Formats: sequence, structure tokens, C-alpha cells
Amino acid sequence: MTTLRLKTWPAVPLEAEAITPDRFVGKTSAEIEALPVHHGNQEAALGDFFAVSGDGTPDIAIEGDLARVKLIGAGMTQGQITVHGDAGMHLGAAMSGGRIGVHGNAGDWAGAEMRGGQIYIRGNAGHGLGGAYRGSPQGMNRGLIVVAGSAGNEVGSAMRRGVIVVGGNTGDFTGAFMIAGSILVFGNLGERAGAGMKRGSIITYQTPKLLPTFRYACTYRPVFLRLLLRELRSLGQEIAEEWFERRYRRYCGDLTAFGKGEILAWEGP
Amino acid sequence: MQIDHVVCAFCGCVCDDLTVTLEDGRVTGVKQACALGRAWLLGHSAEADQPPALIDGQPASLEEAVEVAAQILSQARYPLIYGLSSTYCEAQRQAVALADLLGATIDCCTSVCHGPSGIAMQVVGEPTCTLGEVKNRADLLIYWGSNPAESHPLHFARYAVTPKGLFIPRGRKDRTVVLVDVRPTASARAADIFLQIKPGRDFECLWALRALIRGLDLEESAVADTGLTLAQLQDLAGRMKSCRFGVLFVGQGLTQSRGKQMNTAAAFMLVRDLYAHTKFAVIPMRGHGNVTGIDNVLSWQTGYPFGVNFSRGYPRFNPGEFTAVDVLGRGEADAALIVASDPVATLPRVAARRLAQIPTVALDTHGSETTKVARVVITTAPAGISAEGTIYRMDNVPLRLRKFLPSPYPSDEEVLGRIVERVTQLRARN
Amino acid sequence: MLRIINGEVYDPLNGVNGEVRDVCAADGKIVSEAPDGKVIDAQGMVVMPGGIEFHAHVAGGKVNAGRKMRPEDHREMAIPRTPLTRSGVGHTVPSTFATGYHFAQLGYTTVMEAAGPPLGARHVHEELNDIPILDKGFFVLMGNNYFVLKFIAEGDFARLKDYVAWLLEATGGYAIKIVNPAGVDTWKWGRNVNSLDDPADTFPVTPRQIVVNLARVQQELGLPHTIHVHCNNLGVPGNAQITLQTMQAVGDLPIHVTHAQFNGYGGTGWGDFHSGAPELAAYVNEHKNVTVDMGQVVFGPVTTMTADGPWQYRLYQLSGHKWVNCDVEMETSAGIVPYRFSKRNAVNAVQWAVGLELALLIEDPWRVFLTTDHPNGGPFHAYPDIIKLLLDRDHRAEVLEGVHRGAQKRSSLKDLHREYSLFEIAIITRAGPARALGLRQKGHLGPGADADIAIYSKAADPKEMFARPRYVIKAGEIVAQDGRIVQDKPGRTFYVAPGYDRQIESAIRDDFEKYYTVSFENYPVQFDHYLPHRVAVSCVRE
Amino acid sequence: MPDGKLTLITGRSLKQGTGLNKGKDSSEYREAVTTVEMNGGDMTRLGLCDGDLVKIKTSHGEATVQCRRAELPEGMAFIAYGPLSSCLIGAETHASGMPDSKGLEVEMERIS
Repeated sequence: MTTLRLKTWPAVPLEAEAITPDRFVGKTSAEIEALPVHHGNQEAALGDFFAVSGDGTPDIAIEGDLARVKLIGAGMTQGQITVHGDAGMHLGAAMSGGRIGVHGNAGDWAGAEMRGGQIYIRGNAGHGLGGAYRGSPQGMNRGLIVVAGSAGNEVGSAMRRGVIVVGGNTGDFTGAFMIAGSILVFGNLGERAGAGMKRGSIITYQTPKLLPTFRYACTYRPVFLRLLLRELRSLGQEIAEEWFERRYRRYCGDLTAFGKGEILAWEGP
Repeated sequence: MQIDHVVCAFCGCVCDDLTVTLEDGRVTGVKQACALGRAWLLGHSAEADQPPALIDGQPASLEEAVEVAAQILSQARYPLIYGLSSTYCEAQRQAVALADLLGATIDCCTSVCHGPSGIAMQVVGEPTCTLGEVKNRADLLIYWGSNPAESHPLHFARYAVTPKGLFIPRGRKDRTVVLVDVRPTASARAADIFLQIKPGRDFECLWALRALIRGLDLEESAVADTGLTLAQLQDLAGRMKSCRFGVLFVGQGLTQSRGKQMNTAAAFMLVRDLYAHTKFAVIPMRGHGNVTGIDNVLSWQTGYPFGVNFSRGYPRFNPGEFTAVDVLGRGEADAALIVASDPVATLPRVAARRLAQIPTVALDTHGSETTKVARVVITTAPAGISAEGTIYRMDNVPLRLRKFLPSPYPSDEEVLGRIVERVTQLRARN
Repeated sequence: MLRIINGEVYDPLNGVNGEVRDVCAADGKIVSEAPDGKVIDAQGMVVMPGGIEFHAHVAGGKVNAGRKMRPEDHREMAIPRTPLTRSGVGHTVPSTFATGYHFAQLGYTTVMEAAGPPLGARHVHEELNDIPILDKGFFVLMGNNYFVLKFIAEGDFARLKDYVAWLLEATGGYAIKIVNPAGVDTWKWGRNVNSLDDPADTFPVTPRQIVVNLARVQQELGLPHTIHVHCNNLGVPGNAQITLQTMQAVGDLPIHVTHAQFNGYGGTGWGDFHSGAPELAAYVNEHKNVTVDMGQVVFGPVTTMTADGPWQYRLYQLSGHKWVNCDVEMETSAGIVPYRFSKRNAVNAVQWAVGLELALLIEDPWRVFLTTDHPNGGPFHAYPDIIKLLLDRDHRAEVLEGVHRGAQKRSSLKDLHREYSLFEIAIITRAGPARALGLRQKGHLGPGADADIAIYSKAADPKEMFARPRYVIKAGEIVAQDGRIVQDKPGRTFYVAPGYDRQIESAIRDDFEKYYTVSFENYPVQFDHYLPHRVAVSCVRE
Repeated sequence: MPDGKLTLITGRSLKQGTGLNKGKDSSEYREAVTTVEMNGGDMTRLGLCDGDLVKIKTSHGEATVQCRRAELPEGMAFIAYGPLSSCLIGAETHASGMPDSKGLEVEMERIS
């Protein structure tokens, strides 16, 4: 285990994509301290801000208020990062493997355009969770994001594959322009969910407020959802038994796009 | 002395047929201008009624102010350059050069004006046209969340509603004008049809129109919370499909209310869908002066239209991360250069307060809320009156602003150029 | 002063084919001798005139809209600032600084912006002025201009000629550009034309009349470059026919058919889509008045952009990608759609083959030029790859094996064994474009020419050789060395100023004031501000 | 609509625009940016007359302005862009760069 303890709070945003197991593997703590970070417009070393202990195993623990530390685990392909505190923007963005756990909140664009791996956030997440950066045709494409708290706007925007689970509420435009994949929201699903979605599933456990371009199709027990819920439970997610048993109302949309997406609303106990 | 064909730099209309009379170093007469343009032109003179510069509130020379500004900016780790709407492209080019040199974040008034329209364009594109196409062809004009009567007072008369055009021989009589807004603004008087929607429900209305234009049946309940009836939306959809050349003008009613870039994206997609039926265009009603110019300059120099960050030595773009309200609101910027804009008066209070906390340099033609809190203030000559350069109309048509009144103050271009030069020297030394 | 010694010189305009000789420069020009000054020992290197980009979209409103709409494109190629150079972004729609540096790094020293609307001329020049190092110019869109159509409809050739001359002066432009004549005018009502004899909407004139009249105007004004034509039905199966008809329509008058690849297709639909290159090449081979450029497709992402509004709408419908359209009052339109040419797509594979077929089937290298119609067919930085495909038939065969079989079945490419020589590469990338543009001081290394020189190592791999010249010299000074920019300086702008009768102003003023939204007085560009480093290229009637 | 709760729209006005040119300390500009417009019914309901001072509160800040009857839908208030409108707006942009300048929930309270 490599432990990083924030010792100097960055005065301006700190960009630290060097904090990934990929970069740490096989390095001594001194070598890790020498890894480059960007403090505003100046180059600095990781060691200027973090006390590093342990050697370069692909298992990293970070302690401190990291709300201003951006790009933790961005692009990582393997290993594990555990953040004890809040994490800044772009946590795990474009990652393709490995696992990130945050015992706090995460900033905007956590898991944006990720290609695989897992992100667990105990607190809240910001906007653009698992989403696409401006102009990109695709957001998240494989992987799993689980947020225990709430998330902001545009969760899973233009996502193509993968699963996003939000324990609390989501903001507006959850799954907007989704291409495929699944988003489960256990709290309140924000307004305008699924706007422009082509395919994919948004699952809600409250009565959703739908756009005029979603149509009620049927009420049933989706098999894929049972499998998905079971898998999430096996990963440690709390899943109520009745979510397996009861039926879901299926609304298909967005009819201005392909209309092959769906919002599944649990019928209730 | 009389000067014809003067180009007005006040709003995005950039009317270029004004006549200005000069007497004793003052503008004494203005013809063909709107109230805004007139007030703007009459508001400047050739007199030196302010000190050339202020440092910590004390009068200073230009040289001293440039020196302190260069020191402040080159010592900063996350400097912000902001504003740039009311100046010309040659000055804007210097501002971008400075941002590049400093590793700064540069943002312009676009982010709080039609930034969301820019983001929408990046998602879906934008079917648009120049204003002359509106004049010459448009038989259906829809204003959505836009109030030109107060924001662009000559827009109706010069470009859109009343003028006769190549295929619009009878002018106003050949056009239908629809206004969609949350309140009956002054512009409602110019409209044949006024549709009052509920605040924050623009997206639902636009989305319902998209559905109707695609021939989908909607239930009355589906549009219940929009403030409009299904019949009203059906009527509008019918007019859109059956017109010969329609134009949808989108205003800040879309960009600043719930949904923001998704509202404008919905508007752009609606217009795109209409190509299955007829010819249509969407035009964002960009506001202040040369805000369209700074979008263009930033785009050709950096690839991105606003909210550009150079801290890694190359341009990056991410609205919400590198835009002024966010960079200031989160307390990240540690120094600021404000050019031709008054963010302290217009940005949210938290952001404005940050500008007072950090060393701020302000270039403006006159005092403002921002100059009151700035550490360094440099008085500059007003663009289009005492400084000449390029300006872009809201539809990206470039025109040349002229200088017809002498000014005791240097231009923005000159001052920014001197700061660039001084920062370059300071950098070379380190 | 500069002396390049021991280099293998390729200077086709002066008939020099790989001879080892000295090339000297002084005061920005090639001179016969330079006794003092810096010496570059070019032993084992190839010396050519600086490259000339004959047709690319690098500056102006349409290009900038392409930049604005594609942040995802820029993110893939960020270019950091250096103490000498500005930062920027690259890839398919690079920022202006990046455009200048990147062209220079490839040995190019001149670039022509392929299409600018007159109303946006200031914008074109502002961007050209921010493209460092290179000399440049721009082609002015005229094929759907209100006054052009009007004077043709009225049969008033004298006024047409005066108007074209006036417009070139008002815009600081270089040549007459025609894009989908009559079609763009009808696009303003959402329609298009399909044949050379379908009329425009604003005035009932046909594509044929527009092309023929402007070809005559070009001759009578003595403009240095021919009409530069983007034919009707671009991108559409079977369009080789209309391209042939367009060339036939002008008879013996000079014409340049641009990005001929995009206008060189056979078939009646996407199902029987095939190459039409052999027919086009056969015509070009028989007619010395015709030049073409390749418009070569490069597999990978592109940003398509053209004044051909209706075609871009169609491409949006085909691709489903984001789409910008901008109609410009009285003059033209523009459309932009991001696209990706895929090796595995049958149509894309044929398109890729067509460009190469044209280059290989047209016998006279002086009449076919290397372009990708950047950024439509591909980004210009792919030129070294294309040069390799032309130089090395084994490599070409290998690449052909890796693309969709359609390229083999529906084109003649696999049967073409021609290999370009370095001499011919020098023709299609510098000497030919210079001659076609009428830029007498460009594209050669004879005394009096601009001292724009590219020096390449004779590497085993021609792609590496052309991707990274050892030295690039602009106006006698080294600007790039081993792929690094070593000097950043502004280039110049070429324009033409044919004479005209001032009466034309009163002939157009009335309609201008009625239908434009800018004042007549504010329309022409101010040369001192927008063309600060300008060079007039003379117009000589032939 | 519960007492005092309104939806606030901020925007441009001609007076604010022309006043701007007369200087930010001019009485025209001051007046333009320190007046809130409301529907007559709402004013009556809140016991307000033209020219009365009201305190507007949002979750981001508060401002004291004078009120004026205007042609507005019920439940809506309008204030021109300026230093006071800015006090009421938060810096949250929802990852867009644009703050919520229109459609804010505000509470309005009469100042004796």
C-alpha cells in the first residue's frame, strides 16, 4: 500500500493525474514524490503537496481534503485508489480498469468518458458523472459507478455502456442523449431524464416526471434488471428484496431519437 | 463635422449606417442610432476627465500601471483574464496572447451570455444564417426568450420584422412574428402571436414541438406544466412546418434559465428537424458589443470559443471548470485582468467578491463597479469612437470600427500590448 | 545570405531533376551565387522548393465554426507554447498558429484558403494574418453570388467582368471560386440542382452559364489562376458525369476542377457505387486546359466543410453527426459535418482509391496536384503518407489489402503500377500548383524566385522523409529544423487587382443597399489593416 | 402561491442599457437597477404600493429595492441586471459556466 497524506493545501487547483497505480507501480516513495503535478500554471512535484509512504504497489490510499486536487486516477488501467476525504474534478475520468473508492464527495465529471473499472463514492458526486465532455459523441463506455449520496446534472450523458448507480437523487438530464447502458437511481430521478436517449435503461424507484416524448409501454418484470440487481447486491450494494419482486412500468423513448430507450419505474410495494 | 456610415459597437446588431456630428471634441449629434447607441456615442468625449491610471486608488501614470499590472499577473499561479466584449478584435488578440504567455484562464462575457448556445452547437451543430437572409427571405420569425425591443432596439426595424427584402416585397405584411416568453415584454407589442410559457419550462415546450413536428401525437397532459395548451403548440408547429423560410431567434431566456445549454440544444435540434419540411435557421441573439468577436478570436487562436485555460501551456476548454463564474466562485483565481467589462456588477456576488479579494487589474473607458475594487485601473479609449478595429456582428459578419474622436487615452490594444511586452521581459529574466 | 551545397536538387520548373548543385539565397530571393553567409551542407539530402498548399480550408468563418464545434477533436492534439511559438490545437481543424507551424514543419511555405465568402473577407484575412510563416491568399466564392447571377441573367458580360474585378478588390481575394453553381442559391430555399441545366432560384441561370461566363471573365481579366470549380452533385454516386459535362462546357477555356475525388464517382446509388476516376482521367489526359487536384481521402477523423450547403445537409442525414449550416446573404452558404473515413466501409474505401487513381491515371503531373481538401478528405498532415502511397507501389498494394475489398473491386487501383518519382512529387506539391496559381516567384529555385526551400534527408522511408524535413527555409531564413520551429515570422498575402470600370459601383449600389444589411461603404476590406504584408500578383490578358 | 414567494427573472432593460452609458453612478442607471417589477395582484397580496421598499431574499443573498407594478404574470418578479440582481444569484453553473439568472425562487418582504 502506498499512502499519500496531503501536507500542503494547494492554493490554486492542483492537477495530479500522476496519482494512478500505473504510475506508482515499481517506484520507491522518493520516486513517487518526484512525479510531476501541476499547481496552477506551475509545475511541481507530488512530494511538494503529499507525504508519501510505502512503496509502489498498485494500491494507493490518499488522505486529506482533496477537493482541489483534480484528475485523481484519471486514465488508470489497474489497481486501486482509496480517497479518505473529498476528491476534486475528473476523478477516474477516462479510466479503463481498476477501482477507486472515495470516502467523501467527488467533484464534477467523476468517471467522465471512462472505459472500464469501478468507482465507488460514499458521499455525493457532482455534475457530468460518467458523462461526456462537451462536444464528445460518447460518455462512459463500460465500467461501474456507484454513488451512495446524490449526483448533479447530466449523470451518464451520452453514455454508451456500463452501469451507474445513484443511491440518492440526481439532477436534471440524467441519461440525456444516452446511447446504451443502465442508470439506476434509488432517490428522486431528476427532471428531463433520458432526453434524447437512443437506447439504454434508466431505472427509478419513485414516480418519475417524464418528458412528453416518453410513452407508456407495459408493466412487467424485466429479467435483465433482476440479473443486474443481483450483481449489484453481490458487489455489496444494498438492494431491497421487493425491488426484485414487484413489477416495473416501462416507458419508451426518447421518441425524438430512436425511441428504443426506456425508463423503468418500479411499481411500488 | 459630419461622419457617415459609422459602425455602432454597443450591441450585437452592429448597425453600420449611423451619422455622427462632432463639435469641439464631442459628439453632438447622432442619427439612425437607437437609444442605446445614441447614449453610448454621446457618452464619450475627447476630454481627459479621468486620470490615465489608478494604483490602489491613487492616480498614476500609464507606465507605472503597466508595470504593476505586469508584476501582479506574472506572479499569479491561476490568473484570470475576463471580459473583452466591448473591445475590438485586435485588442482581443493581445489579450489571448497574454493569457497564453501567462498560463492564465481566459473567459469572455459569452459564458454568461450565449455560452450555453456555444455548448449546444458543440453537441448538435447549428443551422443558421446571416441577418440579411432574415431580411430577404424570412416569412416566419419566432423570438424565444429574447426581448430585442430592449436589448437590440433596431433589430426589428433593420434586420427582421419591418424591412422589405428580396423575397419579402411588402416587409412587415409578409411576415408572421411570434414571441415566446415568460412575460409580455416590450417586444410582445411587435408580435402577431404572444405565447406565455411558465418560467423554466422552455425545454419541455421545445421538446413537445419537436415531437409534434415529427408527427407524434401528444396528450394534453404531456404539456400540462408548460403554460401552453396543446392547441397552441400544434398551431405553432403547423406554422413552422408550413412557412417558406423561418427563423428562430433564441435569447437569454433560454441560456440563463433551467436547462441552459440543453434549452438551446433543443432549439437547435428543433430547427434541424424542420429541414424535413422547409428552410429554417436559428440565430442566438448575442448581446454586448463585440462578444461575437472574442468568441471568434479565441476559436481561431485556441480552438475554443470561451472558458479557455492555458495553465498547462496549451489551450483547454471545459465550461464549468474554466469559466469565470466558476473559477471566481470557487475562489481559485489568484489575480485577474478585466478588460472592457464590469463583472463586479454583473457576476454572482460570490464571484464578484473574489475579484475584490485578489489583485485585480481593470481596463475600462470609464469608472465601474469593477474599477472600484481593482488594484490597478487603466483608462482606455472607447472602441469604435476613439479606437479602431474589427468587430463581429451577432451573426459573425465582420465590420471595421472607426476612430473619429481623438482620445487622451491609449487603446486597449496598446495597453495590452505593453503588458504583453513587459510580462515577456519578466519571463525572460526568470 | 545562405548557400545550400551538395544537395540533390529537384526543381521541375527549371528542369532540374536530382542534380547535385548549390542553391543560394540572398535578401529573401534565390540568387545564382552567395559567396558569404551561412552554408548548409545538404550531402545526402533532397532539396526542393517550399511546398505549396493549393487548396485547403484554413481560415475564415466556416473554418472557425468548425473549430468551435469540435472541442473533442482538439483535445486529441494539444500543442504547447514554446519560448518562440504560440500554443494551439491541432488535428483536423487546427488553430491558426498551429496551422502555420505544422505546414512549415512539413516543408510547406505557401497556402491557399480555398473558399471565403466576400462578406466574411475581413474574417478570412484576420485569420490568415494569424497563420505564421506561410504566404497565403484566398479564393473568393462567386458561383452563387447575387450580382454574378444577375449580370449573367441580363446577358451583361461587361458588367459581370467589372463586378468580379470589383469584388476581388473589395475582398483582397486571389481567384474566382465556384461551388455547386446555382445549387447553393436554391439551397437557400432548401433545394438543390441536379444537372448542369437546372436553373438557380434568384435568377434563372444554369450552372453551365455560370461556369462558362466566369471562365470567360477569368480569361478577359487575365487573372493568374483559372476558375476554381467545385462541381455540382459533389459526393453523390454517378457524379463523374456532371464533372465531365462541366469540363466539356467550358470547351478550351482553362478550368481547375478541385478535389476531383469527391466528384469522381460512378454508379446510380450507394449499392453500385464505384470509381469514375478512369473517365475523368481520360478527359484530363486529352485536354490541356484542365487541371485537377486530388482531394485524397485519409482514413480516420475529418471535419467536412464546404460552401456546398445542400451536400453538407445530405451528409448530416447520412451520418447523423452534428451539423452546422450558415447561409450568407446574397453570396453563398456553408455547411460543416464531422466525419470519419473508415477502412472497413465500402464507399469510403472506393473514395480513398479514387484520389489515388486520379493521381496515377493522369499522365501529366503538371495538371494534378496533391491535396486532401483539408480538412474534408483528411488533415494536411497526412501528406507524407500520401506521398509514400504514390512513390511506392508495393506499399500501396499492401495498404490496399487492408481496406475494404470494394476498393479493389470497384476501382482500377490494384491494376495501377505507376510509381511517382521525386521529380514528379516536386511537381504535384510545388511546381505544378505554383504554375497553376500563376505565382511566378513560387515553386522553383531559379534566380529571382522567393527563397522558400525544403531540405529532406533521403531516409529509406519516404513518409519519414517528408514528415520531418531537415531544414525549411522561408524567404531565405531557416524557419524549421528537424521538425522544430526555429523562427516565427509573419508571411505575406497575395491578391489580384484587375482593373475595372468604376461605373460598376453605381450599377450595383441600389440592389446592394436594398438587400445587404451592411452599408456599401463598409463592405470593402481596408488593405492597410487586413493585408498588412501584401503582394499584388499581376493580371495579364492572354 | 405562498406568501412572499415569487419567481425572479433578471434581464436587460432599455433603461439599464441607456443608464449604463450615462455612467454607473447616474440616477437613471441606479433607478433602473434598483427597481423590482411585479404583478399588481401580487403587490396587493403583499400589501405593496408603487415605490415601496422591499427586501428580496434568495438562498444566495438579499437586496433591498423599490417595487413597481408592471405587466407581469402572477407570481413573477423582474429586476434588471445590475449589482443588486447579482447579489441574489449563486455561482453554481451546473457545469455550464452560466449561473441561474432566471427563474430563481425568491422571498419578498415589505420593509415598513
